[in-house]
Amino acid sequence: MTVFQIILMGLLIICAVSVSFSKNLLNSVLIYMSFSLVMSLLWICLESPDLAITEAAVGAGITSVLFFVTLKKIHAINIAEKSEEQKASQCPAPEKGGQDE
Amino acid sequence: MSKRKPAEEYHKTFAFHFFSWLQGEKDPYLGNVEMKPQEEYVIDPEMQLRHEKEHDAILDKVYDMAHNRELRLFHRLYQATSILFCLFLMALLLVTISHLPATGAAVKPVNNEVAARYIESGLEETGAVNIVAGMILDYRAFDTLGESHVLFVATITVLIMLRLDKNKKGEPNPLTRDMNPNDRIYEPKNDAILQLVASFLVPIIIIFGIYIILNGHLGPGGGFSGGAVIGAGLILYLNAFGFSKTERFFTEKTYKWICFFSLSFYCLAKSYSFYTGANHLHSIIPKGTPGAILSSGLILPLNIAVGLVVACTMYAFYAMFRKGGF
Amino acid sequence: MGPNLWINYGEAVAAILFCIGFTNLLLQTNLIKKIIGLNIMDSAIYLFLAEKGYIAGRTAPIVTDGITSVEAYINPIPSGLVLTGIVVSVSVSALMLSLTIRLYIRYHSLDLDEIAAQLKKEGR
Amino acid sequence: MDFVCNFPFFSILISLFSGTICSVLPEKAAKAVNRIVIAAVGVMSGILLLYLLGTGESFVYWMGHFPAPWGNEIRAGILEAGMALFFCIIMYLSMAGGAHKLFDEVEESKHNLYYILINLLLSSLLALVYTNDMFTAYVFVEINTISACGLIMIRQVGRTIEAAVRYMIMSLLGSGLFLFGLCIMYDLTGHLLMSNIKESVALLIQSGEYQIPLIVSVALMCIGLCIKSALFPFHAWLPDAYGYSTVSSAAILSSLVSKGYIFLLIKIIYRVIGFEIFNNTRIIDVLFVFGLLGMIFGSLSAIKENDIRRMIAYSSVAQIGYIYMGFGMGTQAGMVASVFHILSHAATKSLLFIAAIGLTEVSGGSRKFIDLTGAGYRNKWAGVAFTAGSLSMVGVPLFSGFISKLLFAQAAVQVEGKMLAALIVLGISTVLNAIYFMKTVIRIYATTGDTSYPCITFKDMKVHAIVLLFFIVLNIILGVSSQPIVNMIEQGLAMFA
Amino acid sequence: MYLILLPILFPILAGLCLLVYRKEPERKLLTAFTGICLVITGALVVSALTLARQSLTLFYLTRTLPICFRIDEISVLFSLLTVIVFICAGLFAFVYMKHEQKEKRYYGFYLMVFGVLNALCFAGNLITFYLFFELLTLSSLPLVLHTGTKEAIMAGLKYLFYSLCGAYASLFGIYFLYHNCDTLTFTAGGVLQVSPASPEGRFLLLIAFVMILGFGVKAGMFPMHAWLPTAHPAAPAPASAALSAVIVKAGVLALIRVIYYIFGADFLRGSWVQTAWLTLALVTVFMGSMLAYREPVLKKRLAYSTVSQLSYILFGLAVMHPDAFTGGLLHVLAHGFIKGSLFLIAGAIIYTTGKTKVHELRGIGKEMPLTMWCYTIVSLGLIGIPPTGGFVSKWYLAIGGLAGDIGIFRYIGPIVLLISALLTAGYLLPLTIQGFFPGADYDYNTLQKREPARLMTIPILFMTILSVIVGLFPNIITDYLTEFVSTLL
Repeated sequence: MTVFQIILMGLLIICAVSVSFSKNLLNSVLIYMSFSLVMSLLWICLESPDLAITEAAVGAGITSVLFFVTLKKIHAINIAEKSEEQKASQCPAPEKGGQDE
Repeated sequence: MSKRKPAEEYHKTFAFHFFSWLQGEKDPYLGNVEMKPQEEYVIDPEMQLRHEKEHDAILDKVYDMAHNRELRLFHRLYQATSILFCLFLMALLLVTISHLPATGAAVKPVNNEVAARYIESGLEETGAVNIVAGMILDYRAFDTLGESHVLFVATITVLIMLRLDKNKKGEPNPLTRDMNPNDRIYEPKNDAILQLVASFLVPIIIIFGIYIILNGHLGPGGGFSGGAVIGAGLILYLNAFGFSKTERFFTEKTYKWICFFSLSFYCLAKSYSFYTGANHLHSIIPKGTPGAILSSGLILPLNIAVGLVVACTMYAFYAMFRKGGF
Repeated sequence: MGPNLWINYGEAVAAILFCIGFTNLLLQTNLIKKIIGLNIMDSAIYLFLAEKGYIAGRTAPIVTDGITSVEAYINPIPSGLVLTGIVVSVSVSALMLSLTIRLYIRYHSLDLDEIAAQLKKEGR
Repeated sequence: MDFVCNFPFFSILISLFSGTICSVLPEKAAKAVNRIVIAAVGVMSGILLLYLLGTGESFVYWMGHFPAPWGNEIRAGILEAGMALFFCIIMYLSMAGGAHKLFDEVEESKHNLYYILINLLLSSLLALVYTNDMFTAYVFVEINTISACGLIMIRQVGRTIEAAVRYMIMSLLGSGLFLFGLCIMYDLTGHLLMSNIKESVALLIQSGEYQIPLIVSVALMCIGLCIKSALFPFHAWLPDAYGYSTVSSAAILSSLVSKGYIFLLIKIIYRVIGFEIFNNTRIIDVLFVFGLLGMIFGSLSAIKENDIRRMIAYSSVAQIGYIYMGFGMGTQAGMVASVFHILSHAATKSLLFIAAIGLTEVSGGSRKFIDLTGAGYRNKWAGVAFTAGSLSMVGVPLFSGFISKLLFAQAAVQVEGKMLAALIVLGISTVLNAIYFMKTVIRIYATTGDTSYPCITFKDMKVHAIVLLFFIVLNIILGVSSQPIVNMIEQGLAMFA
Repeated sequence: MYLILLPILFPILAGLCLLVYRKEPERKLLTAFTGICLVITGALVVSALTLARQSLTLFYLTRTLPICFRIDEISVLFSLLTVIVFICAGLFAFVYMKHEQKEKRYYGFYLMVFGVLNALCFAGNLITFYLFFELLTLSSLPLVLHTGTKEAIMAGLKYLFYSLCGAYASLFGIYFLYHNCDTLTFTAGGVLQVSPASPEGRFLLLIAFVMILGFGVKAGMFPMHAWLPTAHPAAPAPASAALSAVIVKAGVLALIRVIYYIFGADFLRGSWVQTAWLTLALVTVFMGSMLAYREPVLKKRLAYSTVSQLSYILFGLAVMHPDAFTGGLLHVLAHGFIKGSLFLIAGAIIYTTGKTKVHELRGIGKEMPLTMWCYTIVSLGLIGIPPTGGFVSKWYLAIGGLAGDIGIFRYIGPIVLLISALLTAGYLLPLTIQGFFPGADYDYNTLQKREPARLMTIPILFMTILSVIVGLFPNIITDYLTEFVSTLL
């Protein structure tokens, strides 16, 4: 049983370290999701099933969903902004045309 | 006596400064306080404009992180000191852990008469088969009361931050007008695969969640985990079928009233048991036969209340993050 | 150095995770990474606390077939406390994420120092 | 176990429950509920205080059917009841003082959310004051942090959100360290109840085992609470948080929220570790040195400040430095001086914040000193209140500031090693205080001649003026009849252990 | 029994209700009200001095620190001086303030300063004294700031910071005194039981020196005198008369109270503190006169002369010999009247001719003969010519200096006093000579008699006569002083 725990804890440390060095935000959120899954496995090895269910449902489930929604929202704002810039860059062109005539 | 020095050279000597200070004429702190009347300060617009431009230029130079030498140095210094502080903290913690009692050992200060009583008389005092559930909802109920209020405060703050309200005159709040209210533009319309899977998975998830809540006092799980599972089910349903479908049965009013009723029930039930406990009155809540669903006094209704609150909160979080409304 | 560092390997890993989370929270400039660091730090503390209650060779504190002797079960208190802690860390990370969204909408950047620079420039 | 003993439980429960109720009430009703709850809790704590002064010893109240180490319990003594009463008075006055500004600062529909946060902040403060269990203290510290962060960001201006983020990061670091220290303490003693921990700590000290983990756990708890109450090296978040939030939240934050954590630290010193044991750990000197540094650098950065509210925020960093210097002296008199300074700083700081808002209202809403010249004439009440507040901060006799400086000095003179350092730094920081407060007072009473800004008379801000009057009277009462209060504090601390 | 409180509370309340009063009442009503209040307060002070003998404890600030008032010989002397100077300066101000605006604010704070000064004289212990010492600084600040111009505010700020730093230095000392001696009430001969030789005593000697420097700021001693020359010209003339005649004397009263009533004279006798104090006093005497000698502006010149004359008194206190002590106290009275009338005369000159520099005042004696005659008599008094009060006090100072056991200062002291007396003549008399004998090229036809208003000349005349009476019949005061001085030394 302890060998299994040691493996899980090694996984935990790898996940934690890789989160801080990963460049892409999506990757770090995914790694964090796996971190909390491994954590709920660890709770089971430590003989506390209550914690396992709660960590799985609340930690892995809800927190990761909130992270994904935040990233989506930020991504959405980026796209909206780029589309506005394109609209802004297109519309002055016709005005210049107007002045030439 | 000494050769007369020219005036401006004399002004630089220490003696001049000392005597003018002595005279009370020139003050080291306030500069010279001579008696000339203050002439009127006239502001001409052109000079002011130049000031503005210079000011912005200086500001840009001062605050751009990349080239400013002191800021970069300060930044690197800050990083170095915090890394050192963290390493020192880690070393300190590891040393303390090496002195702590061994984990897994049966005889250590943690396993004292407090834990013994929970295990031995936990069943007949609280009626809950799951001793942990009995402990958090009966022995140390005040913590869990505080706990659900932590969740409630977090919901309030998220509502403050993300809820887009139309004030009385109808136009949105000037501060948050740049948050576009409807996110539906960026997501694929009724994605067929997701809807099929959701129509199959959502009922199972919700039944599983209800099972966890109801068996909170019998097996592992309880209000929090069951509520989170149901919340996850609702979020999956929302993702698959969009806000129009969920608004049929889950609007802001239902959220508000569910939270209100379950939290106030939770508060009143627990304060009843605190009051009767503190004044040594006999509380009329039956313990029921251990192992049956309707056993262990207040724990089942409390679990249901907490489950409802957590489910609505998780759904509200997702809806707020997604659309700033329900 | 005390005798049982290798026996308490669980708590040692928890301490290492705590420091990793602490460093992330302090040093990362990206707000999302800071929040992840915060969650790692909290999980590490709860692991540390749960390790206290674990007693080798005993099962979870659920009285299935009427045995209520102390030697059968592990110590229930830490798991009760960690249950409370997990919900605290969820609510705190939800709050921080909502703050991040509002900051991004207003300043279009997730980097706290950049936001501070914009604030200073706008403030003067 | 007569009826009065239920009052601590009732006050916590009412404020918690009113938080839930306000979520469904319309805005006007929520405001009424908020005011009624604060007044009721204040009256209850007053009656409890009188009852305790009568009996003269603290009592324990079970939260649930089970005795102490198994179930939770709260413990009420003279010091706790007095603190609760004082917190309610300050909160009521701050809410009334900032009410008229609430409309243009907070969105219409989010007012009842604001009142929910105030109610839950009050309940967490009361729980921090009364609780006798460490983990309950941690849970209510979390409620305190989140609702304080809510109070900062309710104004939803770019600056307040950034200030809220910084505040949350620092506070979460603090509570993380606090929880870690708590876990180590639990591991060593096996108890979460304060009095049981104290017995087992005493046993550990005699038997001499687990010495290093004990000191490390106490150190972690102290550092955690110092970070949360903005002691000197960790005060970076404070000026933004207090400077830009709404009026009443700035007053409440600066005077009550950081005091809740300091009161928890006093409990840890007295009830968890024991006063003598805490004295001969080296932590006392670290707190003393950080207190002294805070006093000087807080005032120095306040002098450099150009925005009046940020200046007051920096001056509260200096005042928190005073309190920690009191802890650092390690004598009973030092602790009494710190507790008295908690009361006098709370009264003066919220007076200064509300008066500062009165002044900025009259000078076109800008907070820069240049626009504030002559504001004292335009808004007479705010001018007089600000002068009274700054005189009290400077330590002019007849105000509460002088008494707390006198108590600090009396305590410092009895401690051999730290006497000179404490007194010299006390003098320097008082003079620095004098510089930037007197500069402001002379600034608001300087005549500029241009009357472009409107004058406010008593009629159009009646409530604001009455609140300022109450604060000045409270300050003078603390200053003139300080002796009964000091006796009460000594009696409270005696029965506190 | 509450009679002692009346002269304190009445002026402060009158001043407050003047300040709070909404609109600016017209001049006649305002001056009448202030005049009546001044006279009533004077009567109350005199009645308190004669009737109220036993001490009154108002309330207890902390367990062992009461706020209590008590009248003894020193407070009689100082409160009499305060009453006379404040009533004369008040009368003078009624005319002078026509040129200034915001008179209501001036009279309000003027009355409050009067009340605070009475409280200072009647204070029974060190904490009450420090309380009103601090309030004196704060309430006299608006008098300096009155004109509201840029340099008035700068002078006010400078005055405030010098006084606050001095007050905190003395507060620093009070902390230690409060710890060492059981009660801080003023008892003749000192309260301290510690012997100067013990380590504790050596530390307390340093504390005594810090307190001397702290209170010395108010008394214009050498290193901290810089605020006086800037504060006086910025303040309106009657305010600077009150400032230099009485408010600066608060520093002297403080030093007497601390050295003779708390530490006790024999604690400091012969110690390094006494020698340091003597050197500082003598340096200020000499330096004050030298600077006054070269000063063109009349009011600044008088300010420098205040600095040097005050150090005469401090020298008298530092010698710690009965004669020198009586000389010092006599000089307090004499200097109060003389400097008060000098500043009022300067105010009259500025009010009528508007000139502030000395070299502009050629032939002033012809234009304002009565005022300039008073000026001449009074400056003779300050120089120390026999019939006037200055001579008697300087005489006692010189004898005390010679008789005191202060090593080589027995000779340096009197010599420096003599030189400074000559310098005083050097900076006061040229105005008289220039005024009465303007020299040949002065055209007499453009001359017109510009005697200032009746209400201005009466206070000046009254104070001049008083300074002469103090010189002619000194033994009334000297026997009164000598019989209680023996208890102090």
